[in-house]
Amino acid sequence: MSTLTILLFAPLLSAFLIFLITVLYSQTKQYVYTFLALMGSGLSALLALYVSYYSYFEKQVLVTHLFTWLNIGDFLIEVTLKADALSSFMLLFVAPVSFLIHVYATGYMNNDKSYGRFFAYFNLFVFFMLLLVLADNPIVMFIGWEGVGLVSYALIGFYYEDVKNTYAGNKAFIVNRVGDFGFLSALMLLFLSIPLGGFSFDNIFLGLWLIDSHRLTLIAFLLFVGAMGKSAQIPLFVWLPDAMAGPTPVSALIHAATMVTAGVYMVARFAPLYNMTPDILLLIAYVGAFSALFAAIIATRQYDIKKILAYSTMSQLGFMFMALGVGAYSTALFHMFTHAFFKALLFMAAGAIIVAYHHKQDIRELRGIRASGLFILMLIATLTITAIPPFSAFFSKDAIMSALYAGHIEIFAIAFVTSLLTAFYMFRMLFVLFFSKSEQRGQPTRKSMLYPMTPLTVLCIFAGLLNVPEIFSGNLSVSHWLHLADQSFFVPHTQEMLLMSLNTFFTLAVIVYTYKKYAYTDAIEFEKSDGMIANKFYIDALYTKTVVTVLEKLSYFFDKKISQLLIDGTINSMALVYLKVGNLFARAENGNVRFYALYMLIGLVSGFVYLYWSLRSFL
Amino acid sequence: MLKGYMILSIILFSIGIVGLISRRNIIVMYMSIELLLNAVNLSLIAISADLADSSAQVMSLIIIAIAASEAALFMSLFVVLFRNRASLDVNLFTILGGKE
Amino acid sequence: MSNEFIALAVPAILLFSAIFTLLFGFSVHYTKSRGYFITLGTLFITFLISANGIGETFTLPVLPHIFNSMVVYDAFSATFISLFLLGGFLTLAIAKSFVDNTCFFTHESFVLLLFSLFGMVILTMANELLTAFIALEIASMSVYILVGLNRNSLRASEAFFKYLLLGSFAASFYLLGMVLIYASVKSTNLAVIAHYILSTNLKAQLLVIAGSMLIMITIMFKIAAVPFGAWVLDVYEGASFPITAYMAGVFKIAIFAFILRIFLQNFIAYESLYDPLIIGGAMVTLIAGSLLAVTQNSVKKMLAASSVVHSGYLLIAFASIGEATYSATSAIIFYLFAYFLSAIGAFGVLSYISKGSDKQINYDDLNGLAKSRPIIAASFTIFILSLAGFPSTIGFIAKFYIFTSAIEAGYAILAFFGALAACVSIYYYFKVIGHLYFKESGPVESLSGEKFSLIFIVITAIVVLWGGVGTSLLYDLPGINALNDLSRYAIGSLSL
Amino acid sequence: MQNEILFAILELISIISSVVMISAHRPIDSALSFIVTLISIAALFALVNATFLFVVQIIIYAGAILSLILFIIMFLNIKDENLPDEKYKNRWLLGTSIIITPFSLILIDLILRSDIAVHALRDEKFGTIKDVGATLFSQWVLPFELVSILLLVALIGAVTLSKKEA
Amino acid sequence: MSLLIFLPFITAIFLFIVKMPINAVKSIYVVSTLCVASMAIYLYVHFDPNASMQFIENHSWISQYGINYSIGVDGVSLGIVMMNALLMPLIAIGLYKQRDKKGYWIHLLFVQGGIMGAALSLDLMLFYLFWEVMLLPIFFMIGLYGYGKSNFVAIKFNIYTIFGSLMMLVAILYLAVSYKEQFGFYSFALDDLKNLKLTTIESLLVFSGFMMAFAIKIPIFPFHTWLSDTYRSAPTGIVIVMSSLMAKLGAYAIWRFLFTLFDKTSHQLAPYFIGIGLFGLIFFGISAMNQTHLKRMFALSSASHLSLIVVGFFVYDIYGLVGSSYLIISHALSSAALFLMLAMMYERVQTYTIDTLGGIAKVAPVFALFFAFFALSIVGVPLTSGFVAEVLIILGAFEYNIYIGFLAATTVLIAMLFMFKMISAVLYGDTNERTKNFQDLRAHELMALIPLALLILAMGIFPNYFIKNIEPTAKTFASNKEVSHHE
Repeated sequence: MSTLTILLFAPLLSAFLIFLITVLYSQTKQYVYTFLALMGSGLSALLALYVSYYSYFEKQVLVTHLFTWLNIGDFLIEVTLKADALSSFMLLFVAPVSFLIHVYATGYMNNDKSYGRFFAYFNLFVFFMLLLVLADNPIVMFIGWEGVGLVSYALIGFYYEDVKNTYAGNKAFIVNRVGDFGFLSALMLLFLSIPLGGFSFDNIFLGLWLIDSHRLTLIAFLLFVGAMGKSAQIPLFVWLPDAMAGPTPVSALIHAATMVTAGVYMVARFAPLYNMTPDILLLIAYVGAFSALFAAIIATRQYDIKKILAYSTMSQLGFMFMALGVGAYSTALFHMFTHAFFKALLFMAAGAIIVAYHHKQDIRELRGIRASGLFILMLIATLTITAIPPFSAFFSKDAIMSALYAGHIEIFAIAFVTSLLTAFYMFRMLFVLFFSKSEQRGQPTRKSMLYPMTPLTVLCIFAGLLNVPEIFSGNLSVSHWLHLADQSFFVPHTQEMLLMSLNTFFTLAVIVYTYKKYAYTDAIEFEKSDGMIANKFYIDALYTKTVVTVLEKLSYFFDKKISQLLIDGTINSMALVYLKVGNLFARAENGNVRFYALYMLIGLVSGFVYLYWSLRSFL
Repeated sequence: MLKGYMILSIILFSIGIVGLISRRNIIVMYMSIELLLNAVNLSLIAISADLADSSAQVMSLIIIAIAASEAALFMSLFVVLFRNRASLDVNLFTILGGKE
Repeated sequence: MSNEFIALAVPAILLFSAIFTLLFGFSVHYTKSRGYFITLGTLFITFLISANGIGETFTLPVLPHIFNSMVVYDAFSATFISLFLLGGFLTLAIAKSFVDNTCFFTHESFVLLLFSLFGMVILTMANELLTAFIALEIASMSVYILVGLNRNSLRASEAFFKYLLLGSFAASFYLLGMVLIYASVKSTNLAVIAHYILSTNLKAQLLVIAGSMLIMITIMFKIAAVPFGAWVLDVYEGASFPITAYMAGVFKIAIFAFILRIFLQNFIAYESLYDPLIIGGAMVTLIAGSLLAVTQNSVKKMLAASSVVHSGYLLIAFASIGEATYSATSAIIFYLFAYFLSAIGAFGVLSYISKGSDKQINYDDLNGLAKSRPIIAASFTIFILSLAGFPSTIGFIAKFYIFTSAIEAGYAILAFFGALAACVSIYYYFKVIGHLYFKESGPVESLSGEKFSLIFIVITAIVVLWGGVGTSLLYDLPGINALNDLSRYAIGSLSL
Repeated sequence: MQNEILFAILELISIISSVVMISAHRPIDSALSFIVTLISIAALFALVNATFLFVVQIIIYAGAILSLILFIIMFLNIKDENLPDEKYKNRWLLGTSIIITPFSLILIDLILRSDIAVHALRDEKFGTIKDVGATLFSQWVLPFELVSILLLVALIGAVTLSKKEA
Repeated sequence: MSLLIFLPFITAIFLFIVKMPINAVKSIYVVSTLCVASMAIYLYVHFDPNASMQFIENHSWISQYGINYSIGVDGVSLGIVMMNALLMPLIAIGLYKQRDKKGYWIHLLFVQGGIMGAALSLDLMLFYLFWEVMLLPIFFMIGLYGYGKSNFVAIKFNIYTIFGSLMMLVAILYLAVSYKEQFGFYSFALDDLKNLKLTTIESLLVFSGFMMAFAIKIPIFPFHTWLSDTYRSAPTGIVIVMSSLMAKLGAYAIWRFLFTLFDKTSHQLAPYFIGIGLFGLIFFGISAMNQTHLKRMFALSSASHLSLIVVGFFVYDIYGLVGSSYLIISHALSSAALFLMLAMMYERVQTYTIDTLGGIAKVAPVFALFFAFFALSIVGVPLTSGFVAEVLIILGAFEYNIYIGFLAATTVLIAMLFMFKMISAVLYGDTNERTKNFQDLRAHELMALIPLALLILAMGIFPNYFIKNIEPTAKTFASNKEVSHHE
């Protein structure tokens, strides 16, 4: 049993045990589940820290070969776990954040009647996420990739008594699968294009240069389609806001910290490939930019606390893709790293608010809540997301900004606007919630929910130190550790400084403006809730119109018109015609013996005529 | 001569067939059948004469006997039918056949 | 033990038994069951005697000096005689309950049955046109009368009338054909005719061709090929069940025995001339039979119409005789065997259900039979499946041979056509099964169980199954192979 | 020559009378004209010296069978109103004649084309009862015997069918 | 190995003759099918992946026509045999409390024997025999134990399929006769017939004769209209047989007969069949979307997957072939389980209509879990066997042609269109009058479902273990392709 094996299978085992107990004995006490759930995720969190440590300091790559999954022809898929720098980096935040959210969830889900089921899914999710991260070939990665989607589906529809929730889950899974369609197609093409045997990442990258560039572009694009689906980028983002139907810990874990970032991870994983397809990189950057902007715009008109956060997630993911698009892979990853913390924290705080205030989620109804602890947490997280120095996201976002500045100024412009918008909508939410004339009191927040927030808060503040740029005499240790095929770009220090200050200045200005507008005012009440922005630019409606309705019409047409009317109708009418002819023919059989004799005569005569005709040559 | 006989035989045969099919009276139909047999006999006798061999005459004799046996059956048929139906119209004997 | 004695024994015993029964019928000691068993016994004995002769190839002119070579006893006739004697035996055996329940089945019926079999025996052995004709007339006339036996029934008398009238009409074609042939050949002996055909040019054979055509038409009438078989529905409907079975199964065998002999020995030279006609006839027969069968409401008429379809299948094989003589002929023999077993079984079941009444059995009369009489229903199903040519029954093997011979002869299109007809036949046959099993019955009538008939129905059913899967793995029992061998010997004995 | 003229006359008589037979409305008329046909056919037999058959034809056909038919017609006491009302009789006759014409023509054509006549010389014995009898019992024993069975069958049938109900 | 075929027959006949209480019938059924299953497992264990045809038995049957009783198994038929052997006892275990009619079980035994025979036959006539014979019990079961207009449906189904079979019969006979013309004697053995030389037209016609039978049985696109009605009317046992075994047998037969006999023609026609298959894949999937009757929906879903199987076969490379074979097995397991569960559901709520269901997950979580699992395994989520199969087929399709590949890959989307909606509507939501007393799975039902679930998982997680038995056979076929391409 290697470390990686335990790391991977501990959550699976606990999921399995929890599941078994749920099925076999429904009266089980809650603490049994709690124990099992925390054991699973805790163990893998610990081991993940160990592995990252090992990787960071020892520069070693842990590899565990489990078994051969498939070996047909040249298609050799080994299930091998591999913790290289990139994987270890992912592990570093995925497993611990998962653990923290687990702890949080024990509080959040307290006394829920499906407590066991929840943690079974949760641990299963962790398993798939770890599999995704640790996979050393794309097929196994794809299994984890689909697996997280699947569990996400189950968790979104966790409160299945309300069918709408399950529809949200369906939507999430279906949209994700559209992405997976691209991902899978890309993998197949990739495999077929690579002449070498084996299909591990290393082999793929070795064989890349042999691939025809058009083909490579196609592959890169399709891979990115997969990433779009998972990371909720335009146009496959529609599922993410709806996915907030799940319990808040789910949103925190899956739709903020881990799963949605898988797309970023995947693109980073395929960095060598993308470096060979600059067109697609540019596309990624643009898609990221527009997604970010788009989400930020929508978020300014959202009232559901979780939806605001969802759009902000999408927006942040857009930032990451922008970074990826300009080839700043480790920067993107680093932003993902910090994002995991602050977004998890935001969601946890939001969840705490929701629990405390009777499951209300609309910020207009939640105005004026009084909870100082939560406020502080929320404030720190919000400051982080708006990239106010010295919070961690400042470092990560700034790196992105400067990379963009160096590469594509127009994208930089978009990013800049977006980051201002981010400040606007985040603080809008904060001010509406906490700065209001009215006053609400909720139940106190449970300890088990508060405690896990503490380390996250700390990380929010200090995680940036891990990758301090040179400008602050840092050494970019994470980037060095990751050792990705980053494209190098250069921004003079002065310009970079200028950018930072500009950024910070404008952000602060926006915050002030927001404060003016929303704090202790009723501005939120006067916002139009039916405009283009509030309706998410009618994208959902558009999809319904074009895809869903068309499919339903098509389904009706295929089944009723083609199958039943055309084909079956033809067959039935053939039978009917046959019967009709039979009846007609039966008339000839009229019982009159003279007619029978006449038929005989006709047969006789025609026989003789034929005979005469065929004998004509002899006559 | 032989050919003449045979042609006559064919003509009579055809007339017999026409009578059988065209008439609704069952007795006439029967007589048409007898005409068919007679037509055949005519040919046989002609062949016999042509060959100067009496085999064909024997055959003809046998055919007459067969005709006689058919006659017996037809007679009883008339009786049965007339007893049951009081008619000799062929068109009326259609309870079989057709669709019920 | 195939000597002249055996050759004469079979017809002689039949004749003797017929006359004995006729006379015995007037005696006070006569009871119906005695008459029945005398007849049955006669059939059984004659079957055993003739079955002795099958399985080897031989040819034996019977008393050539006295009979002037007009009859010949060979493996061919022995095979066919055994076949239809067995058929007659089974028909009669299954009809026991029918015989017991009806009053018109008097001793004359047994006599006529025996006479008709006698006629068939002679027909099969006949080597001369006029003899064959007389034998055919003996057989047909007996059957005409058997059809009309129930003289109080309007249906029966009408069927008798139609059959008699059309039969006589058709017979006259035979005579005309015979005369035309005689006019050319100056003889009616088949061997002489064959020699004539081989030794002269076509110009001298014009009348022979026309004559053979006329003879063929009579035969087509007898086997109910469209358009000469319009009578078959009415007559089958009017006749009582055992007689219908007898006509459909047994009589057809005798007819085919003759047609095969005459075609194989004499007219095979005209095969290329005839083939289009026969193919056309086969197609028309298949189409018309299928069309008729689907529209019938009465099971009996459906079976009658389907017997037209079966004639169509036989014609397919018949058309193939020229190109694939051996396989087509043995296909015909096998098919006849298969068809007579299935048809006798099916009609037998119907007669068993009808309990001797004149009632027409409609589809609805079969409802729920599977519940009240599962064994009868199962046997009936087997017969129906065999008629439909479903695998694992003898009917399938028969169709298999037919199609194979057709393809071998190069008429794949005919096989295709036959397959289509078989597909249609699934509809009307499975409708029967559907009614047997899927429909609830009304008030269940208790059927008075006549064990004797039942046993034979079941035995026939088992034979039908065995004929479909029977293998030579079990060496003691003759399987499909054995029947094939039989037909090979039979054909071998014809001087081809 | 004389024979040819006789043949032509008899031919005409037989054809005309048979046409009358099939077209007469009342069966009794048909029967009577059928007798004419039969007698003319008998005369045609005689024309080729088939004396025995001439006699048989007269006795059995014209005498026995036709008498039987007449007897039946009278026995059944068929009145005119019992006769089928054959409205379309002539159409049928015409139609069937047209249909059958090809058949007849083809056969006649074939007969004319084929070379069947032998023109063997007839000796005096030809057609006499002795000659026919000798042939019958030397060569045609079997059919002869079979015919007896056929007659027996017909007899049984006739008796069985026309029997009154027991 | 003949015992595999004939034990069911013998048991069926025994049950038919001997009168006994219904429970004894069921027990004997279970014992008999378990015997078959254990024999099949024995076969599997002793199967040598690298040998081609094995466990061959050969006896003369109709010697004049060279028809032999000749059976054997290779990597392709092994899957069908195993499925047939494994599913049959599970049907009985799962439905133990239902179906108190003796005939039901007898007919199922006949079906088992028939399918087994057809899967093992190496002689075309023998194959045809079994192929047809299994129709009969199906016909009876639909008529006797079916729902709705079962009588009509049974006859329609029968005519439909027999039409195909008869076309095949003519084709088979044509082959045999051609063989006789070329080699001087009749033979129906597959091994002999593949040496035939046919003209292009001939092989095209004969090929279509065969294909007609298979296409109807599978069914592929225009021949599918019997499908939904039949599935709807048929009793569960038969639906399972049809979707899991019979249809698969049709697909299997494509490989076994068409590819063996008409190597070249198959290749020439492959694009068309791939086209039809892809069209069917999408067509059926989309058709299924609006279905409200669960059985109809799954019928169309099966058809969709079967079309994919056809695509996999006709792309004719090792991935496609293996993938399709694997999908045959995998889909057999999933659909069998689903239909079993539908029967269990019907027993409880007396309905198949989606609209009348809902909230089952609330009252019967275990049921819901299994149901969802099997539904997802049909969709082909990772870790289930369907995923492996679909990946391979898609891979094969991509290798054939990139556009074909994309279309084949839509399979990951198609099944979801209806499956998730269905799951939501059936399992989730709140309970209603019908479903509020929905009883969770009973022990015997679990006993039937757990093996299926485990097998699906095992095949999804460790596919290599299972595929190694198929691969060598597929390899020989795929290498044949190379040869014939070079010709």
